[in-house]
Amino acid sequence: MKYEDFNDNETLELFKQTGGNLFFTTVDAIINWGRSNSVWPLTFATACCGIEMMAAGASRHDFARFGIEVYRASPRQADVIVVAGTIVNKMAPVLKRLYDQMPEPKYVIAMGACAISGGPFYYNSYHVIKGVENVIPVDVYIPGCPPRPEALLYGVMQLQRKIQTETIRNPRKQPDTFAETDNK
Amino acid sequence: MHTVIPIEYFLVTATLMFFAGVYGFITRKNLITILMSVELMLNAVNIIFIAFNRYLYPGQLEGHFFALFVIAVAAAEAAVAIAIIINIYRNFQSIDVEETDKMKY
Amino acid sequence: MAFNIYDFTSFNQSIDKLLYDNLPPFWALIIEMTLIGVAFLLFYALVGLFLVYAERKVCAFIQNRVGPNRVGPYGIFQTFADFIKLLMKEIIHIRKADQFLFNLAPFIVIIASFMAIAAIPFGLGLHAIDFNIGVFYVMAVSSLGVIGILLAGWSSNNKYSLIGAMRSGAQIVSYELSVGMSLVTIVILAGTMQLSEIVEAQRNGWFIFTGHIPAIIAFLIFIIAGTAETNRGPFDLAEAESELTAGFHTEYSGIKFAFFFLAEYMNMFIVASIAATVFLGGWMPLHLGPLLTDLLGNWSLKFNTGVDFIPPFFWYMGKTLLVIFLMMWFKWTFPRLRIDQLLKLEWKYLLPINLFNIILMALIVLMGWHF
Amino acid sequence: MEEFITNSKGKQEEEYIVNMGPQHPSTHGVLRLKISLKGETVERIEPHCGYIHRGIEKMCERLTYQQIIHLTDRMDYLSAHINNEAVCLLVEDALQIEVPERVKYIRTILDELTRLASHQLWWCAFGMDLGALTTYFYGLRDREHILDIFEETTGARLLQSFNVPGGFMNDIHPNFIKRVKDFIVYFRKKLPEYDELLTGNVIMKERTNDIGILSLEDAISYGVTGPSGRGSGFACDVRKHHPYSAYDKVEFREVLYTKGDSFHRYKARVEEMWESMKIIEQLIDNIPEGDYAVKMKPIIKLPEGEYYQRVEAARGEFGVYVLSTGEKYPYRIKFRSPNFSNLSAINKIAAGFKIADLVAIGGSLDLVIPDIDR
Amino acid sequence: MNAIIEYLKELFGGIKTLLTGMKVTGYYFVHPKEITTQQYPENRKTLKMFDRFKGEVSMPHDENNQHKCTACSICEINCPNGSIEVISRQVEKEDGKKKKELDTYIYKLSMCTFCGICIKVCPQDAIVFSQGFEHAVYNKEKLIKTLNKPGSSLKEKVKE
Amino acid sequence: MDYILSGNQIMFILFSAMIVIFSILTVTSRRILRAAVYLLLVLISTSGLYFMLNYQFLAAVQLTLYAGGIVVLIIFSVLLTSHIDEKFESPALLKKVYGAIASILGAVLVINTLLSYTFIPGIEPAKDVNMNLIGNSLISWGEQGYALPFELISILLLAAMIAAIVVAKKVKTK
Amino acid sequence: MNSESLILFFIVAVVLVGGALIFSSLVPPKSTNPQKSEPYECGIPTEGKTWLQFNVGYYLFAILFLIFDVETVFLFPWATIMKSMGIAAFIEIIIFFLILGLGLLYAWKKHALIWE
Amino acid sequence: MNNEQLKEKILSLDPSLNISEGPQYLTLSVTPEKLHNTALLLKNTSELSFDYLFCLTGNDLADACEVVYHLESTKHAHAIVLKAKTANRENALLPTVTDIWATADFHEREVYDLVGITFTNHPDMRRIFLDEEDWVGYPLRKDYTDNNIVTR
Ligand code: SF4
Ligand code: SF4
Ligand code: SF4
Repeated sequence: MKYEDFNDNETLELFKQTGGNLFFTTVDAIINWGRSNSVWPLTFATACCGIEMMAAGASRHDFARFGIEVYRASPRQADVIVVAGTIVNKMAPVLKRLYDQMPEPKYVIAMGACAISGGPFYYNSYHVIKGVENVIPVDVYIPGCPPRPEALLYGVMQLQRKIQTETIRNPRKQPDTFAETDNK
Repeated sequence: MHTVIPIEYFLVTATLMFFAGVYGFITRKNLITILMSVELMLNAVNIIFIAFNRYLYPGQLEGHFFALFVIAVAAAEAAVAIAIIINIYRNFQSIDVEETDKMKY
Repeated sequence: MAFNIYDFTSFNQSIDKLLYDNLPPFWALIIEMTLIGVAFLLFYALVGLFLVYAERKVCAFIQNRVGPNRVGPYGIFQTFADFIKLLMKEIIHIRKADQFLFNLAPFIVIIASFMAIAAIPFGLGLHAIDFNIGVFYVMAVSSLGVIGILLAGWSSNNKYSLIGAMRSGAQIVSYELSVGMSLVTIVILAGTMQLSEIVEAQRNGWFIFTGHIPAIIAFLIFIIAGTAETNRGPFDLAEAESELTAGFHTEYSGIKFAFFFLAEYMNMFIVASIAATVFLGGWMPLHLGPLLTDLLGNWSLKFNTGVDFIPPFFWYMGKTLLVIFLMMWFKWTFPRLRIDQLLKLEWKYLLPINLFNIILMALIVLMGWHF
Repeated sequence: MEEFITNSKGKQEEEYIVNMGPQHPSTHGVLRLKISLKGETVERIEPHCGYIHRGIEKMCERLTYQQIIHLTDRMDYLSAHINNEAVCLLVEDALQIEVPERVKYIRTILDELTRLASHQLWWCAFGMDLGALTTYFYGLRDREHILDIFEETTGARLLQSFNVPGGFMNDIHPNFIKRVKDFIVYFRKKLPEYDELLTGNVIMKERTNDIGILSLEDAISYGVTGPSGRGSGFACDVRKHHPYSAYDKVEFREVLYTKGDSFHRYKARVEEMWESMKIIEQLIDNIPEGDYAVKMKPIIKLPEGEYYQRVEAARGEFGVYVLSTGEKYPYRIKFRSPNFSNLSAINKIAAGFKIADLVAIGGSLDLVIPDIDR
Repeated sequence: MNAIIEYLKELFGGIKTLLTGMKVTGYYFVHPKEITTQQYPENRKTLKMFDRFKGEVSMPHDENNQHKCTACSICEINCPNGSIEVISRQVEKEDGKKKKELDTYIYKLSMCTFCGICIKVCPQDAIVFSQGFEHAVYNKEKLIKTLNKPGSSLKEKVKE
Repeated sequence: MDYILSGNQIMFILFSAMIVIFSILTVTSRRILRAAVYLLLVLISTSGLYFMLNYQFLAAVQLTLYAGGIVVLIIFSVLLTSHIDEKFESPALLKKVYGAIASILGAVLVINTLLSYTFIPGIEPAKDVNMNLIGNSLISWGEQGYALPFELISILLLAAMIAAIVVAKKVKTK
Repeated sequence: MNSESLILFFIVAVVLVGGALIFSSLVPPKSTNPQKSEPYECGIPTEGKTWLQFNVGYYLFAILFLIFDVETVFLFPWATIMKSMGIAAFIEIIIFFLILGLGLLYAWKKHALIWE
Repeated sequence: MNNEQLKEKILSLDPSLNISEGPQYLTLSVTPEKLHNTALLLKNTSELSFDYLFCLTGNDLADACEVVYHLESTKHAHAIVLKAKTANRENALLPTVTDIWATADFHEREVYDLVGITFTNHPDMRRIFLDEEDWVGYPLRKDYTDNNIVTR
């Protein structure tokens, strides 16, 4: 897909930094190539969005084309946590722990309205976390309820673009919106 | 280019190994570790068999076969020993020699 | 055949000569060995990466999808990307884990499979070591891998790992018997354990044909037991995802996990190459037997000379990949066995059948009923 | 909870406790099962729910009946359409509105399609639980065809929110009938493959036969409904016993098995797929012409009183209880979710079996966690 | 003897079922035509959603940059989870009457559940579902959209 | 002696060093599983020695049975009986001293004797220990034949198996 | 070149595997937090000991394995000469098998082969 | 049995019961003290045999709490609603029916969790959804407030 076809290029430009010397940029390019083409997700699905995540892995849409079909059940081996579904108060510490137990570099995709903002449960619900970025930092937001599998694939491509802006010397750029909260 | 290594070297190695086994046998309290010490001693003996066979009677195979059967016997011994150890463990929740001494039925 | 263009023996000897002529023997040896070692390691890594890729593609096709296709043409660089990523991934140190054993475990697993590969003949004269106990050596060395798994499970101080390790321990040791015994069956027929001689003995017919019934039974048992020994589906209880998350390597991250991953595929490769060598004639081309020659006459002769021009290495690889494909096919078709079924299969079916099969083979050899 | 049990020798013996979930591939969501193990045998299972408790019932007290529908979707998202229908039927009943025949027919067809899609997904998930990874792809492959039908008509694949009190949001798409027919033809070809791949497989049989037996009495007492209950011989099909929509106009068999083990629960579901296809075939050619909805007042107020509506969702009996005070919001709404009751039996079923069996049992119960937690 | 026959029967029966399974998977392996994968980013040109597909709520504007929304807020009231915020302003008409007019129509894509109620209840049919689904962004702020274009105005001859 | 060691010598030094170091570690390590792993390394090095002496079959047997069999069994039983956090308390000083004295004394004595004795290397041509030879000896009777022990082994194994099953199955703690 | 090459293989493997490990523990980014080094258990803090309760099945199979392993080891030399030795070897192995078959039968009858 | 016969039958068993007819089901209201006995009666009388409790709802009425049991008989295919009101709202107590219908176990825990009715003799009276340790209040009560809630 071409650069112009993506949305939110403005934020991407923010991620990009002026490269260092030639050696490092080449090394970076290789590493980023590896990382971006092999983002293994954690099997983590809480609700309806998880079903669409499953559908994205199935024959019709085939997640595997991007090399990300290797769902790992253990956070130790996963690269990305796709938060597919609602996160509630009781689940938040668990999610945080899972995220904490992942090795660096790690990424988070917030899939679906619930993960982004609480979605249908934003108002009047006493138990729903209003957006996972209150718990863990999010790299890519995919709106939808649930997002179609293609939307998820698109989100993954966005993540790949983001990974490609990394450098080894300054590996992680948190989104500004991230704020550490106490899981409550 | 195959320098011959004097037989004594083998024997010394085996001796050290053997007495390491003896030390373990004396000092250890855990049954499994005692078994391990025994295996060490058996193994040391095997080395000596082999070394003698190779150096002193290269035309014969006695040492070789002896070692072979020792290994087989060691395996059988280990199997039964472990069975007993586990059984002890199941009854006493411990495989410490001293503790098992105390805990008679 | 008087002269074989694909004979690597002379090639090896010339390198040997070159080195020994120009260097003191000790250094020549060291250099030679290091060369071989590094070459094998490269081969090992490449085969591993290729197998991972192949597995993904095979399962994709079985499952009506295309599989990785965006990294390089047809996605062939996919596993390289994975490798780079895993290499650049943080290694997590588990507190309360036994660090020494935790780090040792992947070594044991990798080394066991790496040492085994040294004895495998890839072609005429293309092997690092040719023991007169070849088959047995491979079995012996690969039997060490299980220790790595047990250590990994125990030392990571995790419940799932421990259960996974215990399971795969029981499984691997059990199936090792079947592997050994089905090899014994063929050794009876071959009368030797040296892998090169075994291959040579199949010049006029692969053992699976010459040994007919018992050989075929042995082959099947070997494949089943080999699959089980490598912890692959349907015998992947150790890492049974739906029960134990990731089994014994739950706590391993980054490159350490990659080693387990790689070792699994390499073990598969070893099993497949042993199967190819022992049952399917190693690097020997497929020749039509006398029966068919009578039937087809001239054509079969032409066929026989024709296939001789395919390099032995390709024959060997082709057969190995065939067996590997078979194992992948198993994995992607069958549900996983439960631990008691698994052990029942081994102890109540495979082992007795195997013992019986050995007698049968001995009888056939005794009576000269083999081809 | 007591962490220690005392063994016969009077020694303190620690129970070996393993958590399965919340993040675990085989609980199909965020259910947490706390398992006490002895060896590898499950001694006791303590389900811990609430990891996705979203408080839907409370939220519904601040929503109008039209708005509630979009939340019912999100409980058992695999039978979203059926859940919607329950609320709609309740409102229509309470207001005594007779919906057009066309609506009834289409609702029934969509119900059965939903059921098919849900069972397909269950099938692939069940296969995955057992370790047969390919089932996952075959099941979802076929499911995509149903999702296409849904998407064309309702605009969404999973959570359609297509029902409104009195009918539908839209009329069916002109292609609908043809697509459904094509699908039935297609799926009649593919369903036998499911049997070949999994049902007949000796490993699968060994792993499910006589595993996790739920007796008929227990099934009734625990209220285990749906195919899970029918695997134990509990005749609980709401479609048969309390027909709604167009179910009284179709011939179908209530699939009943007797043994109540995992295999029979499995068989009940697979059989139900055949029955669903039969139902659709009977209806698809006879959809009457007419309106796709009756006109409703923009603000729906239920008369004071209590209402209850039962429907047969893909996993069992789904019930809606409404206590209305005559406002436009319900005073209290309670969803009787099939999974909640089905889960309650898990300790009864699975205790005494192996961990691996627990996975098979969980798979055969086909739990959808957000439906449990609501 | 019976036991042995039983044993063999079990063995071969089991093997047969296994082969049946392998037949199915083997069939698909050698029939790449059965592959149903749609290669998403590559097929973007040809990929067409169903016409009822609920991608996002959008407000069509005509060539004069005019929309049909009268800022009546019915959609806002009916939206079950408050994804819509209609901000209106009072403007003075030529005839001196004060009239409500749409100022900003805020649509929170990050919260919308695509239930379609807003579109159904809108008396003016001012909003529709559009087909786009490629919404993934890095920054959550980008998901809060203003649907009326800058400088747009109410279309004349709306049905009152 | 040449400065460059021959391959043989390097191997010997390596293996024997490993044997000695790891045997001592085996009996002194305070973590049981580590002790088992050290034992494994000892056994592997021993098999290396056999390889070096060209007793390849024996070396492989050592690997299969000792390293791959007995050690696996030991590890199994360790896994079943002890916990990862468990460490032995180091043995009582007295015991340690006794043990050390006894073994060091013994070792010195034996080594002393060994070194003072001159071994006369055999002069017969070394047999090439190949499988045929081993096989032949294993099933032939009489001189150089080991058929009897071969069969006896089977009886021993039978006995061991029955013993193991009886012992393991006997007591069922209720 | 046999035995020496073995040890070199060994060394090459150790060096390269170790090298990769060292590289990978130095270069990639790191982060620390208190949760990270805790054991993973589906996102719930572990309770109790991480130590499996005793299961007779495992070691019983291990013991049986060891005994049959010895048998396999002795089968190999026999198998190599079976072809050349003929009937004598055959008879001997029949006896060998009968004795061991007895053992297997015993185990079978004692239900030692059943997993519990 | 239809509702008429059902009513007669139940009254013949225990004339003191209070039965009213709702639009769908007969409604049987009992006091907390009588709840357990009535439930046993309904389950064990062979003509009634209400063996299937298909719904159990806890309601927070303004002055008291109420539990609604929806019962059905799988044998006779008739259904009935059983209702029990607690004495007060602050200390809402009801006897459990877990021993009669096993499904009540979870349902009663849910009611306890969300509405705050304690069931006496229940084998395992803990919160089922919300955090056992640190959740205060019963969300389905009408006066429940929580600063987590964003109201519209
Ligand atoms: S965003 Fe929608 S589809 Fe996704 S989990 Fe939430 S409610 Fe379900
Ligand atoms: S589609 Fe539904 S949720 Fe989305 S804005 Fe419209 S009414 Fe609100
Ligand atoms: S979009 Fe329609 S309903 Fe909403 S404010 Fe505008 S005119 Fe009113």
